[in-house]
Amino acid sequence: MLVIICPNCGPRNDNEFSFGGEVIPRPSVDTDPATWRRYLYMRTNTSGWQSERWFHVSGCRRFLNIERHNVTNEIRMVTDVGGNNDA
Amino acid sequence: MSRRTRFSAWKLITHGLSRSPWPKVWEHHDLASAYDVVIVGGGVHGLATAYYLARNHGITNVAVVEKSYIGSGGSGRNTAIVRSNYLTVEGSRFYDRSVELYERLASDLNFNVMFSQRGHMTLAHNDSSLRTMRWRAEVNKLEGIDSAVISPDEVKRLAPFIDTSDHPRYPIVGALWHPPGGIVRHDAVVWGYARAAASLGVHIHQETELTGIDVGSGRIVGVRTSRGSVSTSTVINCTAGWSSLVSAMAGVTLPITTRPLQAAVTEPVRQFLHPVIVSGSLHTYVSQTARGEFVFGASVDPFTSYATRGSLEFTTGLAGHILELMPAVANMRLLRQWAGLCDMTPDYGPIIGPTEIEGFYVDVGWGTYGFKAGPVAGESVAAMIANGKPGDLISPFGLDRFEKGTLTAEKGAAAVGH
Amino acid sequence: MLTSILKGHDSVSDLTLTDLGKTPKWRLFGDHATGDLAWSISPGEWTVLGDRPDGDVVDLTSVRAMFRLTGVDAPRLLAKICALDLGDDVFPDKAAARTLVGNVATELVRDDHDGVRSYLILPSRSFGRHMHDVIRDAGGEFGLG
Amino acid sequence: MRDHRLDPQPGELIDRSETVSFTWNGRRLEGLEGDTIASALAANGVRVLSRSFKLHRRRGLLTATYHDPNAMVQVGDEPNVRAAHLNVSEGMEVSAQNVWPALSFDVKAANQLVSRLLPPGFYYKTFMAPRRLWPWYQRVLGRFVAGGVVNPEHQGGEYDHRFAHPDVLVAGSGPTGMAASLAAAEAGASVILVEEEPALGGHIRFGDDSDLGALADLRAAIEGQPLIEVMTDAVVAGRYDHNWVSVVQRDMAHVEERLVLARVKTLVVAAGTLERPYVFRGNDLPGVMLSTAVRRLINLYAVKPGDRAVVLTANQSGDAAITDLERAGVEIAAVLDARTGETVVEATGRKGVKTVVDSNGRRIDADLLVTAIGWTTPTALLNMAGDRPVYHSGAARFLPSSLPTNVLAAGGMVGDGTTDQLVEHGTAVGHEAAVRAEAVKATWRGGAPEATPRDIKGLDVEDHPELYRSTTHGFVDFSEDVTSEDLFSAAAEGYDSMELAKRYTTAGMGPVQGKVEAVNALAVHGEAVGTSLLETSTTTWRPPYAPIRLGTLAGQYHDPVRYSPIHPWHESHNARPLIAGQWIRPDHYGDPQAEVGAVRSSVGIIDVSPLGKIDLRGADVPRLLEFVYVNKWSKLEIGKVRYGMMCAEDGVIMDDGVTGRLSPDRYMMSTTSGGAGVVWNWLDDWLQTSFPEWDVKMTAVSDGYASINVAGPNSRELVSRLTDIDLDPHQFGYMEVRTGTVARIADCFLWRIGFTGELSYEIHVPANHGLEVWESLLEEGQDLEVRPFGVEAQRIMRLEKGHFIVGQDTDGLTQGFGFGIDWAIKMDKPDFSGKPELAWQKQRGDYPRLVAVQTDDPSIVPPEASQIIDREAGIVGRITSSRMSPTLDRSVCLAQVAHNRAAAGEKLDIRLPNGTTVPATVMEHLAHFDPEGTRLRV
Repeated sequence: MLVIICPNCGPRNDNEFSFGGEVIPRPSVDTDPATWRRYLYMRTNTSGWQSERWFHVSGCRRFLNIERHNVTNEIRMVTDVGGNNDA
Repeated sequence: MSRRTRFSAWKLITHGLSRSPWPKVWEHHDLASAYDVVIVGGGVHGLATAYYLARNHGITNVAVVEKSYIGSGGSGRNTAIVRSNYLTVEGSRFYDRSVELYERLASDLNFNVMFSQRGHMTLAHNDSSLRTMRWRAEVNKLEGIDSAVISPDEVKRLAPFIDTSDHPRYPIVGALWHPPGGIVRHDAVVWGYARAAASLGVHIHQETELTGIDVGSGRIVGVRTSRGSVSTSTVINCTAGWSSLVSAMAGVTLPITTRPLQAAVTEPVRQFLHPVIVSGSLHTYVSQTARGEFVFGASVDPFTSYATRGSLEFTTGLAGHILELMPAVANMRLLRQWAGLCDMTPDYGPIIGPTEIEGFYVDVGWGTYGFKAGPVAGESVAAMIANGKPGDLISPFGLDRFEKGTLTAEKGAAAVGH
Repeated sequence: MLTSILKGHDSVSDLTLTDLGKTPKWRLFGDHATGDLAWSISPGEWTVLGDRPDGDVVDLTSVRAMFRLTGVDAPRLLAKICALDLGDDVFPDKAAARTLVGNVATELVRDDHDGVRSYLILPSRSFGRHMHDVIRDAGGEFGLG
Repeated sequence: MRDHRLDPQPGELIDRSETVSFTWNGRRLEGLEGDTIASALAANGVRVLSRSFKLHRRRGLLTATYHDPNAMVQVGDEPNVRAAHLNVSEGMEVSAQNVWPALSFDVKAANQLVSRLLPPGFYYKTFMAPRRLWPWYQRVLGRFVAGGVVNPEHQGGEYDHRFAHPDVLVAGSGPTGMAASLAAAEAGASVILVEEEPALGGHIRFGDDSDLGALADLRAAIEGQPLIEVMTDAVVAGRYDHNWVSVVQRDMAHVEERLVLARVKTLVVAAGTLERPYVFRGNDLPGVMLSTAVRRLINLYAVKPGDRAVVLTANQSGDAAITDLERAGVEIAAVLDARTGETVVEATGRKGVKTVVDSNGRRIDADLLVTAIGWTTPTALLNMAGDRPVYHSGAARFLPSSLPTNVLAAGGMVGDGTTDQLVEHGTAVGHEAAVRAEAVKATWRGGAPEATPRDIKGLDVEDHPELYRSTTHGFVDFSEDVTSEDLFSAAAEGYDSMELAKRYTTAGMGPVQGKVEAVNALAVHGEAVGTSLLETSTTTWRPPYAPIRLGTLAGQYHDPVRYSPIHPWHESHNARPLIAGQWIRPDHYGDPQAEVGAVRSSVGIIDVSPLGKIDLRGADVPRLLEFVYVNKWSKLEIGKVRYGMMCAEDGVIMDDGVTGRLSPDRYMMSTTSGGAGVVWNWLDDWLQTSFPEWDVKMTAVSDGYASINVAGPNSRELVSRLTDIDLDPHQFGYMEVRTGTVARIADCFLWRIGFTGELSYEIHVPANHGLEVWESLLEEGQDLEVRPFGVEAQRIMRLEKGHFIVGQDTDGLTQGFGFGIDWAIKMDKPDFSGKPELAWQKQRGDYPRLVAVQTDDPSIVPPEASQIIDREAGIVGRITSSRMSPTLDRSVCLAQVAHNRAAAGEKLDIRLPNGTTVPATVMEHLAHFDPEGTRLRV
């Protein structure tokens, strides 16, 4: 069970959050199938530090940007997508 | 298979009495400067592919490069369940062939892989999951697969330890029963393929890590490893967990995220659970090995990771669910937990076939069901390499389906009902 | 609807669990709050317990069940069903959080009663019976039942 | 039988005034309060505790600890109990496992005669032909199982969990661990001190007088330190990411066992060392014991371990054992000092040690052979923390190499020392642990850590001879019956890495998990492959450190369930419960077909409280609706409701429901019961990550309203009797919403929709009053013969009406078009979720269609999921919903079929589960009943 230091709630266990994965920018809806489906399906899936989206569903219900090392599970940055980050 | 001593009861006795040593199951080789085919990953997929390349197609100038020891990845960490009762036609056909190969594997490889066809039972706890079971059963029957929906009484008869009482939270309203399903000794499958492939001339390079893939004008020209470089025109990515990273070496991006899948084993007790029991609603599957241990599995971890350390929550959640099904095992002890890495695809279907790089093939994205597919994947990939194009069994699983938007329908099963 | 009141045995140290389902509760959107007891579990949103405050308000009275858990053993009981650190330095009197209690997302408020530990537990209403069972089972060792 | 109990010993744990009687294999024996099962048996002269796994050899006490591979017994209906750990209690029924017919005479011991024919992995080499015999072979192999027996009637027992947040958790209460706990607490840290055995002290409990003195002082200090919580007979089972630590507490009053889940700021591992067995021929005979085992028996339980002993000693523990044995009146037949090169070559005897052969060829008669050849470090918790311990040849054991800052290793794990040195070292470690804990908490508070980690001076390492195997072969893994010879032959066969050899021979796979044997296995395997593996390898450990009961892991397991405020009424009226996700709902009240009849002919009411309800306010709500729904929302007038469908970005149907506009800037969105949470999160996602500037305030109020659907031709009459809202069809039309009071309850809203196909009003009343309103409706409607109906009746009616259910008639690949609402999908909207995929779907055209299907034989109801087949094309569709329609008195279905088989009048073949095929026809409308919807609009 990881500790995620929520900028709104403080240290919480990871089972209060839901995982959103890599942040992939949404292309224009007028784009071609290949581009759209890269957005839907293709992932870098790097090993190491990853910027990802989490949702504090059982806490403040805010979406968070998190930098996590997906081998050690060390977390070095957590911010609210709304930029409201005074814990 | 001339270069191999045949195993048999008689050989056991003669060797035992004479104390004469057994011949080596496989030899160590220096890394050659060139191979016709380089297979990345010394698990069941890679070794089976090597074996069928050699046996079915006479392609023996083959190297299997494994960064650790053979079977150290998913092949040695899975819960060794074999079945073919999938939802889709393509899935059922594919895995049915795998079961067929597993049934013959011991004699094919002259290595007892201990395939125990004790039956595979998927419990339904509500009407919607029972509907999905029936869907699977009906598709399976049309493919000639032994698969049917059975009543709670049948469940009780086949697995008396299961609590089929009027359970408040998870009543058992029926089950999908698949007699040919069962468990196999996973290490034995790996060793059997390795021994057979080695005896046909395949080079198995353990402790040899792939460090790069050389691509020239859109085609494979060679690979680099921790033990030196090799020139080759054909590379097959047979890894699980690291498939995105290996493909990235060739500049190929995959629709894959890597998640740990955890498993655990209890101390041995006297045999009392015969079939493999699965509960989708409880995210749990359990079987009792020939050694008497209970082997448990669950669904993949809630977030992606390349770590195989395992979590406490897996064991606490698992135990809660198991005791919902079998209250009597409360004082059995969990002995060991571990995790393997699973390459999850958006539609729960594997990715087998060519890529935009000529000579670079993938056999990846096996999610949580790669082990049971090992033999058929090896056979099919070998045929694809030999014939230059994917056969019917694997054509639905090409990488291009994601750009085309023609996903496989196993996703249907995963998303239907609750 | 949950109506039972659980009581422990007979001494001040004993736990009582009271169902306060109908007590008025309001969600106020804004950066300030009024009322008997108010807390924020998310930026710009306040839950107010008491009279209807001014401003942009949603009535949560029926949306939340509410229990009051009182007694010196309350933190020990809560520590069996809630992973939050309830220590005075981390979760002092009048502290509030939305967190998991009994595997359900719940607003949790510490509201001591003349020096005795007391917590308000506000799960979504349909989990009321579940929460009641969870608290009762966890409280067995403290004479709650 | 002779009593082997000694006179009182200074450190003994037993209470001589309290005898405890128990049975061993049915024989009644007596022990003392404080005895373990094993010490009580030893006091009664029992030497053989078990039979080994493969060869069924007699086995006796080896380590006399929890981790003794030979001391697993059955106690009552509990298998695999650790006899050297669990105390005896009055009336306990203890029996040997893995024996047939009896411990004294075991038929399978015959395996020993053919042991040469059963090399490691022998089963991989045989039983292959003929294949038809394989099932029989399997049953034979199954009988080799070594474990105890599970009683099918066993009913679990009580277990629970507790969360803890200590600043410092110390694993191990030897002098180091006790000192570390005290120092951490004195520095202001909250401490949990965990000890595997029933009492604090570790090895100094069986030390000399000065040790016992030091022990008393430390215990007293800990007693007086309020910041230290002591957990004895408890074990730190695992260390997980971010110092999440599990502790099993075994001696609980109110439960069998408790699992403590601790978020530890600094973990101090002071687990000491385990004594290692020596590998030589006969090393598993009853009577071959480790020095610490005999010292435990003598000092803690006052049991005489034998009469005539040979002692092989390489360290102080062996030397101390000699003193203890002499004090216990055991005759020392010979002392072999390994430090001068003497060693043991072989032990012989049938039922136990009789003769010991030493390296000088001497044959010495003895019934006890004590070995003290060295230690192994229980680094499991350190490995779990990411450490890769390295072999130290001077210490002849593995020592930690690199630890994260939130884990400290101390005491025997890092070196050797006198009790005083261990205390001094532990004190330094404990203080540093407290400092580091404070730093962690500072960062959690959002600040910067005040201190940076300091290194603690370790302990010196005494010289230990590297002793692993004698000149003969013996057992390496006792619980798996793996010998050094087995490891040699595995290596020769090609299983030449430790991992392969382990998996092939199963060394280390047994209940002891390698704690006792791993390092010997590594040493022997290294010998076999001719390189010192110890120098190049590390040991790996997986959690848990000690086995944990499934009951302990489960605790007071509670899977959340949800109930509607009207549920008590359903329960008291014998509703059959239906489990839908977390909800328990009324499926029906006995006769769903009659319930349908009541609705179609007069009026019925159903509890639909689980429907998701989301309160939406703010100027930009229409923009949100335009984006998440496929249809148009910009011009929804006050008082109107509209049906909407949501698709995910891949165009797959996600959820549907109606949304109504209650007032100028207040909307109420409804979702499916199962989709409520998903949709709530989905809206939050878009609002927070993509459209933060929009003015939308969202509150999930699903549980805030009890929802009652009043359906049937008489629904208007019934509702009119209870509400102040004007129900005149011209005032309150189809697909409209009104707010007002119902049954004198204010703040209700009603919308006029028709999932059942009948005139109906969905009443949403503040949940606290749901039950009253439900009962008022039944009361007021008596003359109309109003009847409650359940989910089953609703499903029949919606099927008659041709309304699909997301997740039943759709699946994980079903995109928006083809489900009868193509008209609603507005591709001219600039943007909405899933738009591109829907555009391409429309172009393709080859997507499956939802159609109404009727079997030619009206009496046949094809079970849901029956496949629709075609001789050439194979599967061309499937039945997604089917029921017998009481209204039409025939079977009705919805089906997904291939686009080229969807035309009205198309003939289909439905394959039933029983294998027969029945003909059916595609209908013109999705609705089997009232396709024009006249009943809705009255």
